Amino acid sequence: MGKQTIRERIPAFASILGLLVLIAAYYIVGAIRDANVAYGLKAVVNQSVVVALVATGAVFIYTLGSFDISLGAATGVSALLGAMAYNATGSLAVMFLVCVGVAVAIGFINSSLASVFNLPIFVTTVAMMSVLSAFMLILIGWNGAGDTIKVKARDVRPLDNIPFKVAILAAYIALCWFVFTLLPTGREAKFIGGNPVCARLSGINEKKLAVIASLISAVGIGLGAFLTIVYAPTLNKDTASSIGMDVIIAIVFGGMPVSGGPRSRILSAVVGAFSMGFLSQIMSMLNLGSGYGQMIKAAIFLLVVFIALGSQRGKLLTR
Amino acid sequence: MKKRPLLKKLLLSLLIPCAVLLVLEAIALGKGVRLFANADSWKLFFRAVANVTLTTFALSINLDSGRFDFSLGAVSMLSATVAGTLAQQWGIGPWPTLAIAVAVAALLGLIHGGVYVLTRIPPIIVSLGMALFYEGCAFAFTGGKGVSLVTRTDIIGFSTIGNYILVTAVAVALIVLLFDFTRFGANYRALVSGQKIAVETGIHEVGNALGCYAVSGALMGVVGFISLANTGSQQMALNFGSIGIMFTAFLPMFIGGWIGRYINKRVGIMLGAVSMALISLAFARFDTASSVQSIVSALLLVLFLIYLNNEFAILSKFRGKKEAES
Amino acid sequence: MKNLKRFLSLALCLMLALACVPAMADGHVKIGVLVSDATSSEALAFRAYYTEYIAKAYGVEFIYSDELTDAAGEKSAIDNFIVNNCKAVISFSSFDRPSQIDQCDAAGIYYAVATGTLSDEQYNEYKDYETYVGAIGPSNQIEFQAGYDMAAYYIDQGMTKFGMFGGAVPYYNDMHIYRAAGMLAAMVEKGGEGANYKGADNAGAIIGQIYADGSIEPCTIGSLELAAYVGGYDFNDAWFGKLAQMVGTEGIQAILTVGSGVDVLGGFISGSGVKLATVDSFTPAMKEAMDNGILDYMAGKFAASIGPIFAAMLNAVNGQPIRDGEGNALALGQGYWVATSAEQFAEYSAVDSSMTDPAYTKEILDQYAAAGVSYDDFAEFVSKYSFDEIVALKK
Amino acid sequence: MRGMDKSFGATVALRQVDLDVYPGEIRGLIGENGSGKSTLTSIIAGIQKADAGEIRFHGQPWQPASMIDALAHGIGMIVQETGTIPGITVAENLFLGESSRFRTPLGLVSRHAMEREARQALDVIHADHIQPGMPTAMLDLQERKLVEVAKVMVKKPEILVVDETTTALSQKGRELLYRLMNSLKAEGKSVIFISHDLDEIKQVCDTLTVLRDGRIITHFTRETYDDDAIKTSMIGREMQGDYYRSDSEPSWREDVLLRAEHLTGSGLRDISLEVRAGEILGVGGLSECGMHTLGKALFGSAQLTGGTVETEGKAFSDPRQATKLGVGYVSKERDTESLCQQASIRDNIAIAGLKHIQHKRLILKKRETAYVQKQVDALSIKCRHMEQPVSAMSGGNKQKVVFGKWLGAGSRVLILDCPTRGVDIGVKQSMYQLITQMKREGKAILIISEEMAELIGMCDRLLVMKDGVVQKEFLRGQMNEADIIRYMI
Repeated sequence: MGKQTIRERIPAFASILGLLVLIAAYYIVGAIRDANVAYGLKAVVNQSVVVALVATGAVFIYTLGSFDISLGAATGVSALLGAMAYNATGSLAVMFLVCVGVAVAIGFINSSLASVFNLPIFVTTVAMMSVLSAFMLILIGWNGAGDTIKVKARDVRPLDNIPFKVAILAAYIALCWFVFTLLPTGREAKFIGGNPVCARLSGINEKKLAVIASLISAVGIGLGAFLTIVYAPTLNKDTASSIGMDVIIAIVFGGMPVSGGPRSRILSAVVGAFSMGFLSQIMSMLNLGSGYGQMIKAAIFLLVVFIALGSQRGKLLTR
Repeated sequence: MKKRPLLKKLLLSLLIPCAVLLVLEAIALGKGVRLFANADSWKLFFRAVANVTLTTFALSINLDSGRFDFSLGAVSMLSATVAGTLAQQWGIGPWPTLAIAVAVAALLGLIHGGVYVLTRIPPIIVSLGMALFYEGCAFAFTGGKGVSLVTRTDIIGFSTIGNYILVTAVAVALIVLLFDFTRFGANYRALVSGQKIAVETGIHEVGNALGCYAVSGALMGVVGFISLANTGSQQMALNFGSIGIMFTAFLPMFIGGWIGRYINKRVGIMLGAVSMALISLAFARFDTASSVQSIVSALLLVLFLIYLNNEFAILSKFRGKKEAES
Repeated sequence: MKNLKRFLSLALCLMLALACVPAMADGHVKIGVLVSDATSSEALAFRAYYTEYIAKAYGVEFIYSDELTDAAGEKSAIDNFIVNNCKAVISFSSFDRPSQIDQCDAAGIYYAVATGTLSDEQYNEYKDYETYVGAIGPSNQIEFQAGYDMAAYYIDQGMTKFGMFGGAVPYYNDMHIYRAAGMLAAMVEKGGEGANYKGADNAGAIIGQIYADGSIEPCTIGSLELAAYVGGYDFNDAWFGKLAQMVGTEGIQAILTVGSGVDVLGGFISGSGVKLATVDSFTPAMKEAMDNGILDYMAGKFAASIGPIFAAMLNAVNGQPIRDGEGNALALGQGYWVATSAEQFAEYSAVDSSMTDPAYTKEILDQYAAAGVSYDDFAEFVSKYSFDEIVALKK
Repeated sequence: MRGMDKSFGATVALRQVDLDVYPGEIRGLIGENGSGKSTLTSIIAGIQKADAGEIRFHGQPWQPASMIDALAHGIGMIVQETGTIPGITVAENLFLGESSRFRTPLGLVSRHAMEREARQALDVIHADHIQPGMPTAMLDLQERKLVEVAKVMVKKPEILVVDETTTALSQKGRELLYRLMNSLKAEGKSVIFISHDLDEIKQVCDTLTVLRDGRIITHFTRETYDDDAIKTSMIGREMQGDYYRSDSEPSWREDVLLRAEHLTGSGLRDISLEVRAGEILGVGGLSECGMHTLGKALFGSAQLTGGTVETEGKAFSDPRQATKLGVGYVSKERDTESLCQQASIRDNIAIAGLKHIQHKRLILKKRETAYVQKQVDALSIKCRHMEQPVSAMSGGNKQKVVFGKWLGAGSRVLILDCPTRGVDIGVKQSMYQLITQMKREGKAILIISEEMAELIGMCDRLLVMKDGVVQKEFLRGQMNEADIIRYMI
């Protein structure tokens, strides 16, 4: 039996090549604009790590062929409750546990609602997003300290360093990679994403996987929430609100099909998150106006996706 | 589909809006508030009907074909921005401005469709890119200032109950005609449920998809104009700030799908929108806080979906009980 | 190898795009600007003053952040400024000011607050930081006063029935809460014997009550009546409906707004005869609204009001910081221009919108962006912010 | 038709094909899967375009832009897969892509006129019971096929192409189609008929063309029909060994591996059955008799209102438990229900056997490769490597992958719904051998099939179903086609 040819393997690396091109562009723009590129690398890590965490977990959900748009709001609620827990107890460990625990609880509600009542996950998460966003405002009201919930910056500063964040990210990716590659879960998830009917007729328990996927992704959300507090300990109603969309973009940027299935990869999320980090650094160095900046960002996004998805032009339009 | 008598079909289709009305009136009675207190209430109601109906059409046209569209809000914003700016510069009245908004929005839809057709990137991703792009365009077009027409009484004067009814009626009529009684519509419906077969038979899918994006865009142009004429201003949004409008269309879309079993689906969507408009009116009349609004809307969406996805089980339980009793 | 070709073409595209980037490595000063609002007319007027007047006049480059929504965004934006080798950061964003100051201090770049002020506690902590230049702008007291003045203006005319738009009050925004509290305080004070808002009859209690509720409740305040209230920025049908309802409220005479009044209410006010008062800026759109009687009262920050903080920043960057006798950073207040007639508005906006001759020109600023300017000189300069004083200064 | 070439990427589907079809002829096309039959006919019918070569129709160059275009000019095709769209009405399907014909002066499409003409079209093929205004989704598969037939026939084509249509039709439907084909022939028109069923093709066609690997191998005329010669030319070598089972006596072991009692619901009415180790139980009937539902029900994946299924004394009610207990199910809808098309051979085979691959709960690539390789070798699945997506494989090879999935998982009970549907003769034979082999190993096998010969050739026992009820049980040796058909209809 033969091996895969290089040509057949290229799609798997397209997104990594995309990341490399962006890094190259980053250095070139940096040189032209006389920027502090070394500091910029740190900034990229700091800014991408939360999205990378949440997106890596979300890969499980996307692999199943479903879609979660409440990730940002879930991160926000977890972070707010984590911060309130810290303020009540003064313990970082409690804060960590509350962040992860709240995220897991939300994930559990999400997935069990969807699986007990056979709801389409996407629409469930749309509803969840509005509930969670509203809940964030209510929490801030309860907290009763103006428009923010604060943790003392100096209390979390010891954790606000790159090695710690990278270690958390690496550990979580390793966990996800382990589950995705070395346990049946990943295979089964990819199969469900590829053909749910066939998966069911092959004895795969879809509902169980939907719950597992939500829970694993919830751990990512919890870690993301924890690092959000560590990075910026003053939280408000919009904390982490952009993460929901960032995650979709990161996953697509990372070369994973949004429809999930067999071509799903854990590393897509990290590659995508860091690609976005570099892109936003480049955009900030170019110092274009908000409007033009966003137009160019959108164009580059579409271009990169176009390239990363390769030449799958069928006779039919993609759906 | 069992043949049901026309009357029964009609009653079933009106079931949801009437039930919503009854429940809300009951709550209103309890609170000592009248739902339709004055002209403003009616205006709010019909504006909401118009907005939600058109937005839901715009969403469902492409969603039924498996094409998710996050850019609806951005299209509405950008078209209203362009039309409003031109109205300001040229001093034209509401109807020409509406026409410009519709034309611009249709063009934006067409461009969106064109990018999708050319690149073959999955539609949901294209729509994300286009949403960002159009938000950026609107911002760059006005230098971020948005549009202010508050002094243009002629354009603000467009916001009347009569015009809302007119716009809704015309849009529903056109959409029903277009999708149920033309060649485009016949091809569209064929493509929705049998993409491969339809294409192999020789139906031009690319053209149809472009048409759908253009129509969907045009509808959002109307929505954009209605909101521009209502407040006299168009605010800018960046970083996906515009996508929220899409979420308002889900519940009416599902309700429309359910009612569509008994009458024309597109009329069903309008009745779904009527139900939503009643809820919006109630929120305004009861002075409901926005976080409560979000939670109530989300719960309604989830509850309706739970019913929809477990209808068989729920109904059979219900029937089983009945049979047991009798 | 189609994919590889495509990559090469992408790389090529990027290079071409980069070739279009003007090589701006001539060593000019770069200043980062943090903004949490990129679209309001006030924010745009400020931005135009910096990027179209100051940047050209002084040969500096302003790098604006995206529209920030949280403290994490502020931190990332400052990181980006550091990457860009900015010498200074001017902040219009207030999610977490202490952390902004700490971050800039750690990176050794100057930091100034352009709107609002630090709390006393915060000021005490940071006033002797070398990199902390200071804050110039309306303090919460000035915001409170702006609201108070607005309400008092109508009550003094004999009006009794009001509506109120609370903007970001439900999001616990300080600035809007203080303005709203000011309005209520004026009503309490002028509402006759025993007038109170939900039992609160002094500024502190009113502010506390709003923070506790996250909202404001329509009620009678002595002889006056707050007949309707709308808050938030929902932009949905129900919200627009509430706004329309408020304008349509029987017998309502004036609607007091903490901001964005014309944008959110203009369409409904048109032709209703209800007076509209707001806090905004001197833009053509507002002028038109004023000319057409839609807007009746406007308190506005003039675009060039952020000139002095730039001058102070420039001094710091040039190694001649303005400090008080104890070496403390600036903490100066600055209020609003209030226009209550179309003529007045025309006069203000003519000065304010000028990009060749703004309120604070380079000539004026140069007097204070120089070596040896004392804290007191500078404070006196900033305190003369009223329109007439500035016109006098220009002469 | 001269020098036709067509390739899809690296796969060459047609090489230098020359073919003549004469008026008044019913021409059979036969060949293994992937031999190029469907490609050839789809080019003729305008679904795709050839890379090279020329077609002449009545002496004129033939280059239809689409299926409608081809149909309008005299060549119509009834496709192998479902050719109707469920979401629109029968009338709309009949005039798919041509709604502009019914345009009123206002530019709108008149539904009334369309439905009137549809009625006439349906009458032509005597499909009186189908209403033009009905949503197509309400029709069963056979009725939908008839709608397709009507769609083509209403255009009075000069050449009718029938691509494996009969698999979806009952005997009655088939006869209707044969009648139409013969009447075309009588009018001096031509038919190109594709089928896997050698008996059918021999009965229907005047001449027979064999394709293999995209080439025309040979032609037969009615006089020279010879099963062995045709089969040999199709697979390119002599068939060796038996086609079906060689023994003619029923046999099984004592232990019952699958027992179903009183299955009711989804069209089944109180069905009980048992399958013993080493037994091949056949279930036959018309396509709508409920036997396909029965297959699903026995795997726990049908919505039932009553009844139980158990294997070796352990009851189960969903596919997950079934799989765990060693029951495997091969669906009739191979592409949509048995395989994940974009996934690789590796993934498709390994998915049901992950617990066998697990080593200390981990899935190690090496063990997985060995596991998959074993099945690939045992079933001689043709592929370049196991990372190949199954979507690019031929029907027979795909079916082998499905078999590999269940065999690898160690299933002791196999429910095979139409296991050789759309599979060519060469592979079919090896599958029959494989099934016989499994019988010998003591597995319990249930074959649901619409092919009578297959059932008679393979089964120890045969249940004939009609309207959701088992009508009659036959034992091996007592089965004959005429009797069976009597109970089916």
